[in-house]
Amino acid sequence: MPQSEPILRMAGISKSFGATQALQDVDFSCFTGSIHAILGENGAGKSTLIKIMSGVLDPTAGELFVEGGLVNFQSPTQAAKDGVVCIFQELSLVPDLSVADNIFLDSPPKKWGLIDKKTQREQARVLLARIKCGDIDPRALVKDLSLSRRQMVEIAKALSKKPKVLILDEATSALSSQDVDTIYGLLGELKDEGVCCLFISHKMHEVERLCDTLSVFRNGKHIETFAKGAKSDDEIVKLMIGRTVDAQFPAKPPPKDYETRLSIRDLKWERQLKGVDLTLGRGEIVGLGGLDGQGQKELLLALFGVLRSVEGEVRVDDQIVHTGSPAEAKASPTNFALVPEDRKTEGLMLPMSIADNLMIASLDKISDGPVVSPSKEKEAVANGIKQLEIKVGSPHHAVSTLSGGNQQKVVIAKWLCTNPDIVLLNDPTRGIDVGTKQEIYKLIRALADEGKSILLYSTDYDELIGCCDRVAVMYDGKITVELKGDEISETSIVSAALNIGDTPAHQKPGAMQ
Amino acid sequence: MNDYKKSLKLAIGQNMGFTVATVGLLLLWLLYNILHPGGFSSAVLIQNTNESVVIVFVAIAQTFPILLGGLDLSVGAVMTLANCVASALMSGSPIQILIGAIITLLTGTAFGFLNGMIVVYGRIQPIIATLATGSIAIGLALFIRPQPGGDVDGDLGWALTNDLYELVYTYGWWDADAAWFSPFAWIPVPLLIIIIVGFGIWLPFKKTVTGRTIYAVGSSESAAFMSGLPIERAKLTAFTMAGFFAACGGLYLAIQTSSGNADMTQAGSYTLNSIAAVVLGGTSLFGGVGGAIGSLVGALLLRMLSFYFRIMSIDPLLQPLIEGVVLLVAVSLGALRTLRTKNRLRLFR
Amino acid sequence: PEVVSGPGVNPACFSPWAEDTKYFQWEEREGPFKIAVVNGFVGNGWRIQMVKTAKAFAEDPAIKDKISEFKVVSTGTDAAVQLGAIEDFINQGYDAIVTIAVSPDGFDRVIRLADRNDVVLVPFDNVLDTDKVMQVNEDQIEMGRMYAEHVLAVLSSQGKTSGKLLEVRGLAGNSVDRDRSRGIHQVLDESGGEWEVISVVGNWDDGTAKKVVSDAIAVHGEFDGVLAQGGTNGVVQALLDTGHPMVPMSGEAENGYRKALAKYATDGLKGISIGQSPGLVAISMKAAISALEGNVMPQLISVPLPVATYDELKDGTNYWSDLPDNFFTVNAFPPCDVYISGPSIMAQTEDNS
Amino acid sequence: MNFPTINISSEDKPILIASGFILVILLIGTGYTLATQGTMPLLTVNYLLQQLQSGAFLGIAAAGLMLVILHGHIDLSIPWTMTAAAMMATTVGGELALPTGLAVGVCIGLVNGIGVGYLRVPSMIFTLGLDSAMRGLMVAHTGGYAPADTATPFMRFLASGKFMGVPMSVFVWAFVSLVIVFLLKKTTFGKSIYATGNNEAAAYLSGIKTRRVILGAFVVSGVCAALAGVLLAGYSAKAYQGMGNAFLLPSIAAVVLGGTHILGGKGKYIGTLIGVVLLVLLNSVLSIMQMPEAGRQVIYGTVIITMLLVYGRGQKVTS
Ligand SMILES: Nc1ncnc2c1ncn2[C@@H]1O[C@H](COP(=O)(O)OP(=O)(O)OP(=O)(O)O)[C@@H](O)[C@H]1O
Ligand SMILES: Nc1ncnc2c1ncn2[C@@H]1O[C@H](COP(=O)(O)OP(=O)(O)OP(=O)(O)O)[C@@H](O)[C@H]1O
Ligand SMILES: [Mg+2]
Ligand SMILES: [Mg+2]
Repeated sequence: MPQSEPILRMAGISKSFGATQALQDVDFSCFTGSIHAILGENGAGKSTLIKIMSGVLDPTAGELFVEGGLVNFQSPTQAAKDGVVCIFQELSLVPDLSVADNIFLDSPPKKWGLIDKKTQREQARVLLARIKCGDIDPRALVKDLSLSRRQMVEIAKALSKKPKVLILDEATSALSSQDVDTIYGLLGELKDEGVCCLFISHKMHEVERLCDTLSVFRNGKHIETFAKGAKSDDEIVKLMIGRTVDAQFPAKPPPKDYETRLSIRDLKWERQLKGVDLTLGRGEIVGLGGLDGQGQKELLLALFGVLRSVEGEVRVDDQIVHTGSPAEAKASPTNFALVPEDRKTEGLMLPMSIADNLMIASLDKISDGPVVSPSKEKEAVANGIKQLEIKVGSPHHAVSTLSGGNQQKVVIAKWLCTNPDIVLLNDPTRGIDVGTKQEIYKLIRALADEGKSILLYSTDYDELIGCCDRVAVMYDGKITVELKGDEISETSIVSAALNIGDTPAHQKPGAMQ
Repeated sequence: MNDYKKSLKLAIGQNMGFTVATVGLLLLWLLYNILHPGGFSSAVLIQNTNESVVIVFVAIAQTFPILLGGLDLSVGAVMTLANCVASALMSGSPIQILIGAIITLLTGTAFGFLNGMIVVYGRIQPIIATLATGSIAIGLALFIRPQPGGDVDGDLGWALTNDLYELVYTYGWWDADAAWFSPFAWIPVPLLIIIIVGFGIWLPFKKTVTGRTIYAVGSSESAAFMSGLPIERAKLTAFTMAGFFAACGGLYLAIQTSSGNADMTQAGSYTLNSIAAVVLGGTSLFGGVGGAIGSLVGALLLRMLSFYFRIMSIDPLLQPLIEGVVLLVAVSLGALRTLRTKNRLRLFR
Repeated sequence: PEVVSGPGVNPACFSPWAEDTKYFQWEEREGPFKIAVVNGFVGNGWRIQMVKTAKAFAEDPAIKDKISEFKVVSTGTDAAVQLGAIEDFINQGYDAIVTIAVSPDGFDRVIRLADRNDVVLVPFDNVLDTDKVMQVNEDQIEMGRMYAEHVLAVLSSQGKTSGKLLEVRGLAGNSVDRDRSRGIHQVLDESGGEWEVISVVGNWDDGTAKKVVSDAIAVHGEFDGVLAQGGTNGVVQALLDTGHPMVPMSGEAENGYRKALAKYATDGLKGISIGQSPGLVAISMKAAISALEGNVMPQLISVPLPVATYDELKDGTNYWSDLPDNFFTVNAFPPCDVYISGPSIMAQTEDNS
Repeated sequence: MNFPTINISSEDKPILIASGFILVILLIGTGYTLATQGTMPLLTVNYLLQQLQSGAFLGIAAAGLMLVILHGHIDLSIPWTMTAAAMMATTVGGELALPTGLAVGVCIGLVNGIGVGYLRVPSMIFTLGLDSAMRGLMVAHTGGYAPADTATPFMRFLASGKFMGVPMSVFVWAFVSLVIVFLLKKTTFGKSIYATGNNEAAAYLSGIKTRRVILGAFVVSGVCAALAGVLLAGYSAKAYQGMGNAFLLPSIAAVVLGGTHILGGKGKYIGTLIGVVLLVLLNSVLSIMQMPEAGRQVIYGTVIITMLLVYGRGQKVTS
């Protein structure tokens, strides 16, 4: 480790939200020309830490030094002036403004005191080209971009501020692997230029590939900082969650032939689905892989009745079904459940109580006719909380008071209350810590063992490899390759995702023209 | 060239509501002039613009809070308050009149600023805060003008509500019959006022960071905050601007009618019409999308409707019904897009 | 128009407001004429009846031949729109425009325009504070005076020369409300009696009037008389429902109020009914045509107040016990040859449109 | 009535403060009458019952509106829903009067619900359009058919009659209140309303038929407004154009003063109830004090702002 003056130093920083102590007496330093990972469970205080660094939050106590000087940031803009720039976990892009507007949102190039749109556009083009996103039109509206493109814009926006300390808070969670590679390259360049990158991620392999220094946080405390390679993965995980995790993934049953429950034939929708064929067996876990935006999400939404004018045939238990809405999809005969992509906007009613959120999909099960039965409700809520071991003070607290991982558990539990047959999971472990992830994997396997069928979309290869009985890889709105048993490996998934022809697996006929 | 075309296509695609409204307005206006016995004349244009100035200003005023994702239910009342203030002050020497006009505009602006303060520092939802302050504005207007009246300088009223010829002629700035002047002499003064005040302030304003922040806040307040934008300043400015433009409307109404009238129903209908105009002009009630020029078009569209009752023979007792149904249909046209949305999740915002 | 000296044509119908009322004369021109009625707000019964009266009168054989085009528009409460509509009709070459102004002020521009284009502009009902146009109205101050005179007369016949009166006012800020109230208070002041007057605002609206009158009774106890200028059905209902004794009162000319007067007069509801007539529009149209024909016209035309007291009511003549409450009874003006009675306009069955 | 026991949470704060304010208004009014007449009529049962009676119309309209506001929507068609229901009720007359009025409410609610829920036109603008369309329809109706406008005896009984000394309209209001409380607290419809109001996308993805829930809320609002209109006609003994105009802004204000969040998702019915009582008393006391319209408007606005400021300012957006 370079032992010069740290570019950024925190001394005795504490932060509390009401009763919650998010950070407690944290000392932390980072140095120029380094990529520094910050690790920790959900709710460990990572985001809070960097919000304080970047002027979003005021610390309750403690001091912050940048390049040796004491600073007191009142806003992200001030922090950016001193070279501390953050890419936040929740995107900070304005959907209705153009890409160029967003990149230069708070400090646009000006002419005669007014924003100079033309210069702004050209500068945006240059920046986008630098991160190999020349295909993004600076005039396009951000809301018209896919999530991964938006994250790239977010990165361009950060770069436009010429950062000395660049903070990425799970900024790669939604990126496609191609873009991730670009970012890795970029971070390498920045490191060589002497920029300090702080990198928060729950994906261990990213951390391993990129970072040179690691800091672990737990329960709002800074536990330890060490150089890469100084500790084994198991040791790191132990530091993070305070206990050892034996096997991350539950054991898979041996490959076998499953009785088909769901079969999809030639499913088409707009330009995103171009004829998907897929089957799903009783008790089977099928993974959906591929680069981001190849139609995986649309496939799940189409099955769940969210998309309109879907063509093709969907059979459940050999019966042709048509789901016109989630209400129909969750009812028999389909009995679908969908854990959506974004729990905050699509999964939860944040200000409402945990109990209400748990019950909202299964109101018919706790009511007599239109009238809710309080006793049934109480029982069902208790069951749901117990089944997923959700850590709640009281089921009547607002769900927004829970940590991210527990919120995600509420979303899953909500659907388990409906007793579904087919569970559609859209990246259920995004932004979730190792410990919780492990619980969710166990749960998924347990559900499969109960005879439920599971379709799991994930951006994490490890997850597909570790969890699934079969992996279907999508490319350009079609399933191009299906991998089974031992065929499921990182190389096979990646090459299938990139649609490189030399996969050993079952090439679907007609998949490549 | 190709890039220019692409830009245009993008701009149209990104402003569909505005484009449709503008094309619709142009068609309706052409047809109106064809049907009108005195169509395509300066007199008709003067009449059309005169009738529209106030609602245009009030609609522009309403645009700012709506872009912010809020709503200002006090614009009509502030317009009325300004109207009453102007009716009390706008007479005497030119200097006195000028000072009167400035005080009028300041009153509205200050009231808008007050709205902004309540919204920003009181953290009360704009819709309900302005519902209450609207009441206060009407109360103050009634204090100033318990009965309609006042005498605003008549020459001023005449000069500003006619074409340039009359303006120049009334004040004798130069020879109104001069040959060089005749190509411009027909231009209605109210049209110029709308263009100069409306566009002159709006277009530059949109290009300031504060202006852009208003859009950003309407689109995603948390993103705006995270990006370090001056949110509070933007909110204060938006409501202050609303007050200012509402006052412009009130001032013009005072000039146009040479009087002030603290009419509560009229204030209410201006407020509601302003919202309708903003929406017709392609601005989203959720904020972040649209603009004052759209509101101008929307306000003109709204007025256009009543123009037609005067050139066509329609049973007078059916006119209100037709007016209501046309408004209903017009706002439901946006639903066509909804029905074409293939991903239902996109419907929720 | 030219200002000329009187007397004007047909003074029985177009009677000048006062002795010093000016007279106007327009150049005579060939008929038939294009006439427009520019109404303001339309969402109340009176306005609807007015619009129907205008339509019916335009079809009246007496003037039908004199009208080549006739249009009625309602502009809502927005002054700018009403001014715009008038200006539009001027631009369209109409000969005369009859209007109910939404505000007593602010018509300077259209008056100038009308003069330039030789268009006859006739405001009525809500008249303008100007003497530059020919206008038609009933005398609102006089109406207020008669309200109060009647109530005081009944009270004094009962031996009361002082006491507690309830005044139910109309829409705040409206000149009609102001004038009627002024008339009422003039008389009360002149009477020399000790009158304690409680004023409540009923907005000329039955529901509001009933509520505020009930409140006033609950708070102030009994009144000796009620001086209402609208919403009179609500006032009567309030008296009935609170068990307040029937006292002399004043009010408008809706059929419902006259029915109540006829029914409860013996219980003490010795009321007077004077109304602003929707038929004013007919007289205004007639005046406009007369002016266009080159006749000398008074600047301000006073239409006689259609008074009926409780003892003058006759079923089928000046009220109709079997017809709805909301229409306005008084509409016939014999000196003007205008005979459009309330029932014939408002109680017609749907076929003579 | 089975209202929940009050334990002080952020949701209950507005309710307590508003209740306190009601006392203040009564005290001020009593102070005034004591000073001017030496009596205290405001504290008599008679006066208070009378306020409840005339408050019932506002109360019923506000009760329905609350369901719409819980969705973050608004119903601006209340004035002409009231008027149209009342006018149609008296036109039809007889035993069918009340059902006709309510049917008008259902129809208007359905149209609003389809426009807002299914076509997804912003409620602010759709209900405004329907309001003017209804006004137009009533103008055409009056102009074309000269409808009967006298309230039927049953309407009059419901609005002005008394049972055991208590005005019937108070019972009607209480009944409506019970129904609304039941709907909100005990039924799946109620839970769906809060869920949809908080996050429609999440509710939709949870299999709730959010469009129908929205439709339902608008229908309830329409029916409540219609009932209020029919009662108001019974109270004034007749139906007339524009009779609902005075009810729109107060009903919005009452709902919000009662602590319901204007953006939806949060609020208790009892708050609305108290909000209505507050506004009715405020109006009555101002009227008793013969406050001129100008002062009345200023006081009205100031009271709303002050109370909302006292309720505690909303959350600042930080993330
Ligand atoms: N605005 C807030 N109000 C109240 N509590 C908060 C707030 N923000 C964070 N917290 C709490 O502070 C703690 C730390 O949260 P933080 O967001 O820093 O966790 P994190 O390490 O970033 O977790 P994750 O990996 O899920 O992003 C958590 O218990 C969280 O619930
Ligand atoms: N959640 C929604 N929000 C808005 N519009 C929708 C929604 N779902 C469907 N629609 C639209 O409503 C129309 C009817 O769609 P669809 O056939 O899916 O519903 P439905 O089955 O008739 O409704 P329901 O299930 O409520 O009876 C379609 O035009 C569709 O675009
Ligand atoms: Mg975090
Ligand atoms: Mg269906």
